[in-house]
Amino acid sequence: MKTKIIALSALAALVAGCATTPSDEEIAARSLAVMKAGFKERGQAKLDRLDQDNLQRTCSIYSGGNEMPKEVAARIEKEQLASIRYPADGKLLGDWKAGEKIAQSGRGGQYNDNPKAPSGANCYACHQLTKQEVSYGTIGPSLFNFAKVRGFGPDVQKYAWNKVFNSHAYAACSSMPRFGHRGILTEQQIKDVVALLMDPNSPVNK
Amino acid sequence: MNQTWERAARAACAIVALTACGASAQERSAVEEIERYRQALGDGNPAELWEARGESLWKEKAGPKNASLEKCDLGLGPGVVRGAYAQMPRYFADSGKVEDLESRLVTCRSTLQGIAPEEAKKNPFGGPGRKTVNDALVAYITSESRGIKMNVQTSHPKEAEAYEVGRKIFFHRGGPYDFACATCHGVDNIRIRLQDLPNLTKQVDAQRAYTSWPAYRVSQGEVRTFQWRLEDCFRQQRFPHLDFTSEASIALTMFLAKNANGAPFNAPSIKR
Amino acid sequence: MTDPMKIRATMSGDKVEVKVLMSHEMETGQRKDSKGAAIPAHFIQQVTATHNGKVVLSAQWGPAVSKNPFLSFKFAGGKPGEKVSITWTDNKGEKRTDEATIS
Amino acid sequence: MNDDRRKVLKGTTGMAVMGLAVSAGLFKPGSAWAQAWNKAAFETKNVADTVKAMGGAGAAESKEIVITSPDIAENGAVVPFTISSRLPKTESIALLVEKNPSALAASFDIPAGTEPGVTTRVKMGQTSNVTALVKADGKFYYTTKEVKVTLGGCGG
Repeated sequence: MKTKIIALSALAALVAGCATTPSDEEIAARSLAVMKAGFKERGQAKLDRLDQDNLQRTCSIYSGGNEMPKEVAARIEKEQLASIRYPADGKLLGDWKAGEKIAQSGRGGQYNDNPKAPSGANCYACHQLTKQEVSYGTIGPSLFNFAKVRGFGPDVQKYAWNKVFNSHAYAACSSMPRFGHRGILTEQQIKDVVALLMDPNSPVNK
Repeated sequence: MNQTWERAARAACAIVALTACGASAQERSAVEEIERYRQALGDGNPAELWEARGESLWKEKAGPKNASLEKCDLGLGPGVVRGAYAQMPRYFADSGKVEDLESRLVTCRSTLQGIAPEEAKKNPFGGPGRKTVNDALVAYITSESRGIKMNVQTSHPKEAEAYEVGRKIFFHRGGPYDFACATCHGVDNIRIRLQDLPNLTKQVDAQRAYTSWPAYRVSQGEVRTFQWRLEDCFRQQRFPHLDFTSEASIALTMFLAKNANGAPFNAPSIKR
Repeated sequence: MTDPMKIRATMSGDKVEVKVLMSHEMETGQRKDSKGAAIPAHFIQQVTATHNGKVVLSAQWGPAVSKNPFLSFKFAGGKPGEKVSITWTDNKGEKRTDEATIS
Repeated sequence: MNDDRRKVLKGTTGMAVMGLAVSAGLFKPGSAWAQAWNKAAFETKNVADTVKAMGGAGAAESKEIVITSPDIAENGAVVPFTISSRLPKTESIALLVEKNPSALAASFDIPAGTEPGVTTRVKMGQTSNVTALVKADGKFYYTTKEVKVTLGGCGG
């Protein structure tokens, strides 16, 4: 309600073309209104996807050259770390072969995707993982030899799990989706992806 | 010419064969080969077929008013096509709105030809066996700005507002994957799979990217317009469906187009 | 209704370089539409290029030629101002001829 | 690899087949322009069969044929090729993609006075060997290279 009033007053000010430039908050409110009017629901993608949670809002503010204060980053990382859940059976590793398939698939979440089909993690879009796949992106770091470099022990397993579940726990406003926190991948799928990173027989560690 | 090709081919083969060799060498050769692929397609762009059809559609009488679009004002006066796209989006006093090329064409088809705006907006993008007026007109009009420097202004308050709103939309993280446009297009020198991602907040990248749309997409066999580019980006961003010629799409276009100012426009191009 | 070809014929040394773009779906017959029904094959099968009534290139194509086909070749004996004519025929019997002046 | 191919190509003689093709009017010897679309050739699944369907009796590898194309195609829907032949009396040039549903993609008859080189673009369903087949002075020759097809993009 409040947002609406600000948006309208900002609009009025802009239309009048008066000398005072609109504040950042006014522009933000106006932008959200413009977005809400400019997108239409389709398939599984409803309009509420334009609404931001705290993390999304904070990360949007501290972008485009607006540096994030250290204490904000620390707070985000603490909050996001606290959101991580672990499997009831305590096992973090699944089948790396299934993990490789998940890493290759970019399906899921788009309005033209079947919401009933499992989502992929599309790891290769951003990361190098194996020598076999030459079509990989560089948005994230190379994960080739992930466990060979860091070790195969339980601490690294947990780190890998946490990263896939909610990467913001270690890097506030990371570009990586929160695969566990947002329910993009199932628990079993995360286990499989973690196995791809951690299993000594996985091509990642060859 | 042939020698260069053969040498490069030999080098690439050797590298691909030696899977044990360093990742950077392998990756470079793949990227180089893709560059060669793109160059080979540069000569003979099927977008020319759209440009020719668009020119005919611009001059043909159509619609309930049986009129051509030759009196359409794209910002440089009625009927002036040459260079018009390099200054769009812009504010139009007759509609009282900031319009990009595609929304302006809806306005002109409605006012000059008498086609209802809803009708003019329907199915704007072509598909297998379906050719659209929008794709063809856009190919023609943009081709008439080839070689002309981008010069988008924000002197009118509504233009300035559109730019700022577009900027906000660009950095707006949302949806189940937390993506913003900036997630992929706000960082230098990154790629998704093998596709280079321009940093659209940086002038040189924004110039190179913006001035290369519209493009003939070989994967689809269609000319894709800038409205299409934005719509499909948001799909992959896991956002809802961006409405054709919505104010949001025009504001974002304003932000991206102005960031490309100073560079010669060079499209329709050809892309994978 | 078929769309015109884009034909460019330019002197390149003592030869004429011909570049042609054709507007055609080049449907393979192997694809399915969104409802799962097979899309029937529809592709250019024959292309003939003539100059002064003489065939300077003839081609037979299968459905593997890319959509909106591109073709380029060179022939001797042409002069600026003369015409090059191209004809294509597809598997549905549709036919189209366009010509360009050598420059 | 090339040795095997050669055996395959040379191992089958197709004089009888050639006779059939000629009598069926598919290819008219001596005529620059074959009147009918060579349906049989466009249904073949490999190079050896294509040669037969075109009336040849095997083909020999030749360094006088040059395939110019990228080694990696960013998209298989459009893969650009230039094929040129330095063989004397080149009569025709054909392009074959081994792993496509039908191997033969396109065939060009080269009349006297036309340069024995063509540029065109074809679809490739997957990474495959590509063969340029040239008929020169009545005999068939070929050369082969591999072209990789990659997939890219965000939505997978």
